[in-house]
Amino acid sequence: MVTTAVQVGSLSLKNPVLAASGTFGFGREMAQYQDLSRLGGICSKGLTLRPRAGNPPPRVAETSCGMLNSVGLQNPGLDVFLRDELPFMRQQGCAVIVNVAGHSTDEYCEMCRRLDQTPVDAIELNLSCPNVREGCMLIGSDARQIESLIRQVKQETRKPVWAKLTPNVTSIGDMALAAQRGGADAIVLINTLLGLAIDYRTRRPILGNNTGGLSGPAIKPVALRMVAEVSQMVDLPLIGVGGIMNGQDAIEFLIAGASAIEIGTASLIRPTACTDILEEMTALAQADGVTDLAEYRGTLRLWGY
Amino acid sequence: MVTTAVQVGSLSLKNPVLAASGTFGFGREMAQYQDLSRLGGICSKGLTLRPRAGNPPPRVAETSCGMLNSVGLQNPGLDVFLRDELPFMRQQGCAVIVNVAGHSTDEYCEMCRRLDQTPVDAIELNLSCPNVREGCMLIGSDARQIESLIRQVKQETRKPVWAKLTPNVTSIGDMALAAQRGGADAIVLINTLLGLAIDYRTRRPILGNNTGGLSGPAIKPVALRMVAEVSQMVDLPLIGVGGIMNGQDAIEFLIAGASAIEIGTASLIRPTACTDILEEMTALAQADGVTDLAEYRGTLRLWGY
Amino acid sequence: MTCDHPIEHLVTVRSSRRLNSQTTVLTLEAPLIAATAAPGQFVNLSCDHFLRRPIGIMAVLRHEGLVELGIRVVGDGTRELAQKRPGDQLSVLGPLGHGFRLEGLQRVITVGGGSGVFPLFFVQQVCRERGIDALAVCGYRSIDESILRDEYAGLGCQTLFAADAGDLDVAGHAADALKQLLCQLPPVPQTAVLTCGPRPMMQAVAALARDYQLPCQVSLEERMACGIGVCLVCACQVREADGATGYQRCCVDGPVFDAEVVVW
Amino acid sequence: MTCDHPIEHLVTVRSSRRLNSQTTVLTLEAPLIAATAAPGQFVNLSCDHFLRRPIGIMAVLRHEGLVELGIRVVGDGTRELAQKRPGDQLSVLGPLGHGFRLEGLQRVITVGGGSGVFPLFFVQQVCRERGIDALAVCGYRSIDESILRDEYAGLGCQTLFAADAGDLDVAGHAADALKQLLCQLPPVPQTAVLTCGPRPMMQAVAALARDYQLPCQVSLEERMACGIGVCLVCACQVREADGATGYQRCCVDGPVFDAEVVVW
Ligand SMILES: Cc1cc2nc3c(=O)[nH]c(=O)nc-3n(C[C@H](O)[C@H](O)[C@H](O)COP(=O)(O)OP(=O)(O)OC[C@H]3O[C@@H](n4cnc5c(N)ncnc54)[C@H](O)[C@@H]3O)c2cc1C
Ligand SMILES: Cc1cc2nc3c(=O)[nH]c(=O)nc-3n(C[C@H](O)[C@H](O)[C@H](O)COP(=O)(O)OP(=O)(O)OC[C@H]3O[C@@H](n4cnc5c(N)ncnc54)[C@H](O)[C@@H]3O)c2cc1C
Ligand SMILES: Cc1cc2nc3c(=O)[nH]c(=O)nc-3n(C[C@H](O)[C@H](O)[C@H](O)COP(=O)(O)O)c2cc1C
Ligand SMILES: Cc1cc2nc3c(=O)[nH]c(=O)nc-3n(C[C@H](O)[C@H](O)[C@H](O)COP(=O)(O)O)c2cc1C
Ligand code: FES
Ligand code: FES
Repeated sequence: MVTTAVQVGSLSLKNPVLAASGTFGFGREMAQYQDLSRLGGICSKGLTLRPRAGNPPPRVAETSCGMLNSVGLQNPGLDVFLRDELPFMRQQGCAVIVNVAGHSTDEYCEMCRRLDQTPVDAIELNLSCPNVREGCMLIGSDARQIESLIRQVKQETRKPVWAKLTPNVTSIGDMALAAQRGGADAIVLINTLLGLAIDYRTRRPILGNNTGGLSGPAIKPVALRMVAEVSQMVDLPLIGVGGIMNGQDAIEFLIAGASAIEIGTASLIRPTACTDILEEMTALAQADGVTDLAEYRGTLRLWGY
Repeated sequence: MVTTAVQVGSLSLKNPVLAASGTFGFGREMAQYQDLSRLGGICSKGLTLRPRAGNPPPRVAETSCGMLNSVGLQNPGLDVFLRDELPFMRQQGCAVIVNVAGHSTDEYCEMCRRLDQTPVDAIELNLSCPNVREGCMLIGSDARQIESLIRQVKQETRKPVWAKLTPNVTSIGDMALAAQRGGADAIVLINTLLGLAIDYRTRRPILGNNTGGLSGPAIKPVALRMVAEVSQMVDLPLIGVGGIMNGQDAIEFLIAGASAIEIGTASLIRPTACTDILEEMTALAQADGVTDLAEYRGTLRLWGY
Repeated sequence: MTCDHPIEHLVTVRSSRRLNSQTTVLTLEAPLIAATAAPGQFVNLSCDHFLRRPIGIMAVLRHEGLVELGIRVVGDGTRELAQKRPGDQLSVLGPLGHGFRLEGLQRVITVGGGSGVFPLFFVQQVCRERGIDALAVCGYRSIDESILRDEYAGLGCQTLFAADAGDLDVAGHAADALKQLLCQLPPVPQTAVLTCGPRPMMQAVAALARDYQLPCQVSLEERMACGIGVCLVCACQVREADGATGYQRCCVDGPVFDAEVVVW
Repeated sequence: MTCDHPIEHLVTVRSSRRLNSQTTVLTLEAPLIAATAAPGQFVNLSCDHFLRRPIGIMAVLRHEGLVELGIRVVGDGTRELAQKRPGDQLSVLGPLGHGFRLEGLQRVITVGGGSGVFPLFFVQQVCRERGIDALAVCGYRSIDESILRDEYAGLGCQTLFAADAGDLDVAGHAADALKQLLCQLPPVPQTAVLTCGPRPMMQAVAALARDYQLPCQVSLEERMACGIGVCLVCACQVREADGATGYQRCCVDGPVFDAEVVVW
């Protein structure tokens, strides 16, 4: 038997596998196909204070070993979420992480204040959505804004606050340090890379929003590098995301320094990806003689050091 | 018949297909397998003032739809290049672009001064190598340094100076604007994305240098986005690179705003990639009723504008 | 809530039948899908590319546990699928989506254009099983591009074939043929028009149905990823109850929508 | 200088022969490669993964235009290659690299470890063709993992099989067997030791050859991309003429190097 429980700061997870935001809805559809209580947790679709219609279609473009999406934070708004979705999520027997995005510091603060009163386990601040013009990625590309946003948000809630960072920056380490200074409880790496796909016949972008966020195995090397880089710079727990398709990928992120991992695009190709990957992780650990998944964390031995 | 000649600033190329730096050597090996006079030009392997041994092996890691390399600018140094390689390159009947990398502004300047006296067609400033500690990508991540470096280099040579930028930045547009202000004659987008691959059994990075540069189709959406983004911001000719594997990919870069394109990793999978891709481009143009490849340039029609 | 409802099926290709240079019917051994699929639903098929490919269900042979799919080659993914050979295996998600609503209908007119005739054939099959009177209109560019004509003719109901090129029953689009049909057709209560095909054709069909005060259901296409409602990439613009427009998911809220709510 | 020397070949698999659970010999129809390949050279094979896979040439049947490759499954790429069936096609670059130098040799001792016995078999084949006296040492973990024993035995020369497990001629590594052989072997001028296998084994073989003052050539392995010398990723550390160490390209400067220059 392999022990799977992990800690992300003060939050105990029964295992390190979380469903990433935006690729699992609010768990309702996925619950038809697998027992969600087997997961470590679910990150909700990104929420905004008010409902958002999202971007015009098409919203997806296939790329080599990946995809671009330009959903643009379509969501029913925080109120409807709290009323219609959270009770269901809460019943599934795994941790509930709420992914929030705001236009402004005020909006982030208001959402966190309201979430403080709810039975969610953690708040994942989306500082990284490449598909909306305002807030989000702009804030997430500026160390000072990251620090100040998190500091203010932390005044509003005692829930663990996770900062989900964008890879579209010159120095991910600087952003992570800023999040640490601001008081984040964990850092989630990475959101999507900003990309473009063109229909060469029509000479139009394939996506209705022109650009979109690149996800899937194509970005795994970038994500893994950022996790390893940040793990050498900050003392916070890290959550690794980006192109994880199987148990081996997931373990690589633990080795690079992640305490937990999130599965995004893989769930779109295979609805049971999260539970499958957890099984693969424990099988690999067993074959490796590793009795506790947490043992992998941060065991990467760099060359020449 | 499709007209293939293009202009990159003052430089006339017989067609828009260039061999990218680092994946074509100095053309010697490739000349065995194809007629290099069919190419628009060849970018030399990245050169430094003095010979460089490069990084310890392994220097390559396969990734999903791409690869990481950590060659680290192994090269014989400028002198040996000028003596042993340039004459051969010059004889091939296509443009010769010399890719140069320096530790410091002084080194870049000295190399450009010396190249000014040689029959090379253009100098490609490598401001973007992720595999060496000093200079290069550090300079290329800072708009002020880019501007000042190019301004100084331009004092040393009348050759066209191309700035090859790194994608590992928050705003590629700002870097391109800096290059324009400095006086660059063209902008080359993009070099590799910094990434990491881990051998999950040994818990070691696969690359001897730990991290490496991600290239290949995995990065095409990022490269295409950067070309389109920069083409809206600067007036300089752009050269598109990143994941081009076939004629359709190449034409997408022209549509996004590139005047010419470079083929990198594709040449490693298929030695004749450059000439094959040129043929595919003209065949597609013919099927499209396009009589001049230059007609594609910058014809991307964004949505909602 | 925590049932293990199997959604992913590893299925074997039973046979492959080429209809013309662009179209192939694949028969899959997929008993669970055959047992539960409803007309208008689709499956999401694995191929060598990163994303799955959504393909409507053309027919099921419930007793044999077989599912038929009509595939029109438009790019690399469909080319690869059309080249599958007996014995090949592929991963299939399905049945997916919200199909045509046949409950309470006494008569159905299916109006298909191009590869839209595939999923509507399944409607015809089910109408026969349920004793619903069904007529069919099929439109093509030309007789050369026409598909499933024998199959539709074999249904034994009134069937009109239209071709833009003028080389079939009616010269013109499927909507032109529908108009001709509606002119001569005695009205029957609880008649509905169900349509699938190119968007402009469906829009014309919906307008015509409206003129004749017939309810109309349309099957929309949108680029998809998951096919199961979790990623929100397959947004279709619809008019909500309150008159405002919003996005619904083509994959689970559709692909079949009431023509009335579609924002064309 | 602008010849169109064909380097990429689309070849068909003629046959596939499984040697044991981990090893397969693939026979490819590749007349141009068969015609020109020299022992120690390799080919770079396409597979479903992004990069090609370098595999040494095990033998050629020049008249039939066939090339044999011995493949040991260590990961996904070699697994896929080992599963190729007759009629399958693959893209092959080759013949590549700088093989063993046999010119002027009167006697050759090949020392192979594990899958290193594959490319050395080609050396034996060519020695026979050229009338060079050749002996062979093959080392394995155990008799179960041993490969090509019949083929080597069939060469008709003195052949020693070693196994760590002690269940073959000599108990121990290939280097132990080589030592035994060298002890009893009357010296012949122009004798060379050619070795291929795990690095520590080759290092031991090279040390032994040095002790016996025999020139030694070793075949190195390094991760590769192009295989043709343009990308510099396959760096091997060697001692240059001036005594300094530097990198050479495994793919074109090697894979065979004089043991003397190798920095172990
Ligand atoms: C609900 C539904 C039912 C469908 N039923 C059928 C059917 O029965 N028979 C049939 O031949 N085709 C059907 N299609 C269309 C079919 O999905 C596309 O033709 C196919 O995805 C194209 O893939 P490709 O790789 O050949 O083309 P490419 O253009 O290379 O595909 C690139 C990407 O765009 C997507 N894409 C391209 N065209 C479409 C499209 N029209 N709709 C959705 N995604 C698209 C692909 O899935 C892929 O992700 C249906 C589509 C939907 C949404
Ligand atoms: C010149 C040369 C000759 C070779 N000859 C043979 C032979 O005759 N028979 C044989 O079975 N094997 C041979 N090999 C080793 C063979 O290339 C590797 O076993 C194979 O590339 C592994 O691929 P994989 O996908 O199965 O493994 P993975 O580990 O999944 O491969 C991942 C990546 O690492 C590379 N890689 C992994 N191991 C090696 C290795 N040992 N050498 C080089 N690259 C590696 C792969 O090519 C790929 O790029 C040779 C290697 C070289 C360099
Ligand atoms: C369709 C889609 C929607 C997404 N929506 C969100 C979101 O609402 N909030 C967020 O923080 N990340 C969102 N993401 C990013 C993912 O959570 C994840 O960070 C990213 O896709 C990289 O991981 P992956 O390669 O495993 O998908 C979305 C990704 C996809 C593909
Ligand atoms: C093995 C290798 C070596 C490279 N060496 C250089 C170099 O010396 N100088 C440089 O500017 N770019 C170098 N590059 C980057 C390429 O020129 C190109 O910008 C990048 O690989 C993206 O294009 P691609 O996806 O077509 O390969 C190298 C790339 C590879 C794969
Ligand atoms: S395709 Fe994912 S929600 Fe419809
Ligand atoms: S593999 Fe490219 S130089 Fe050797």
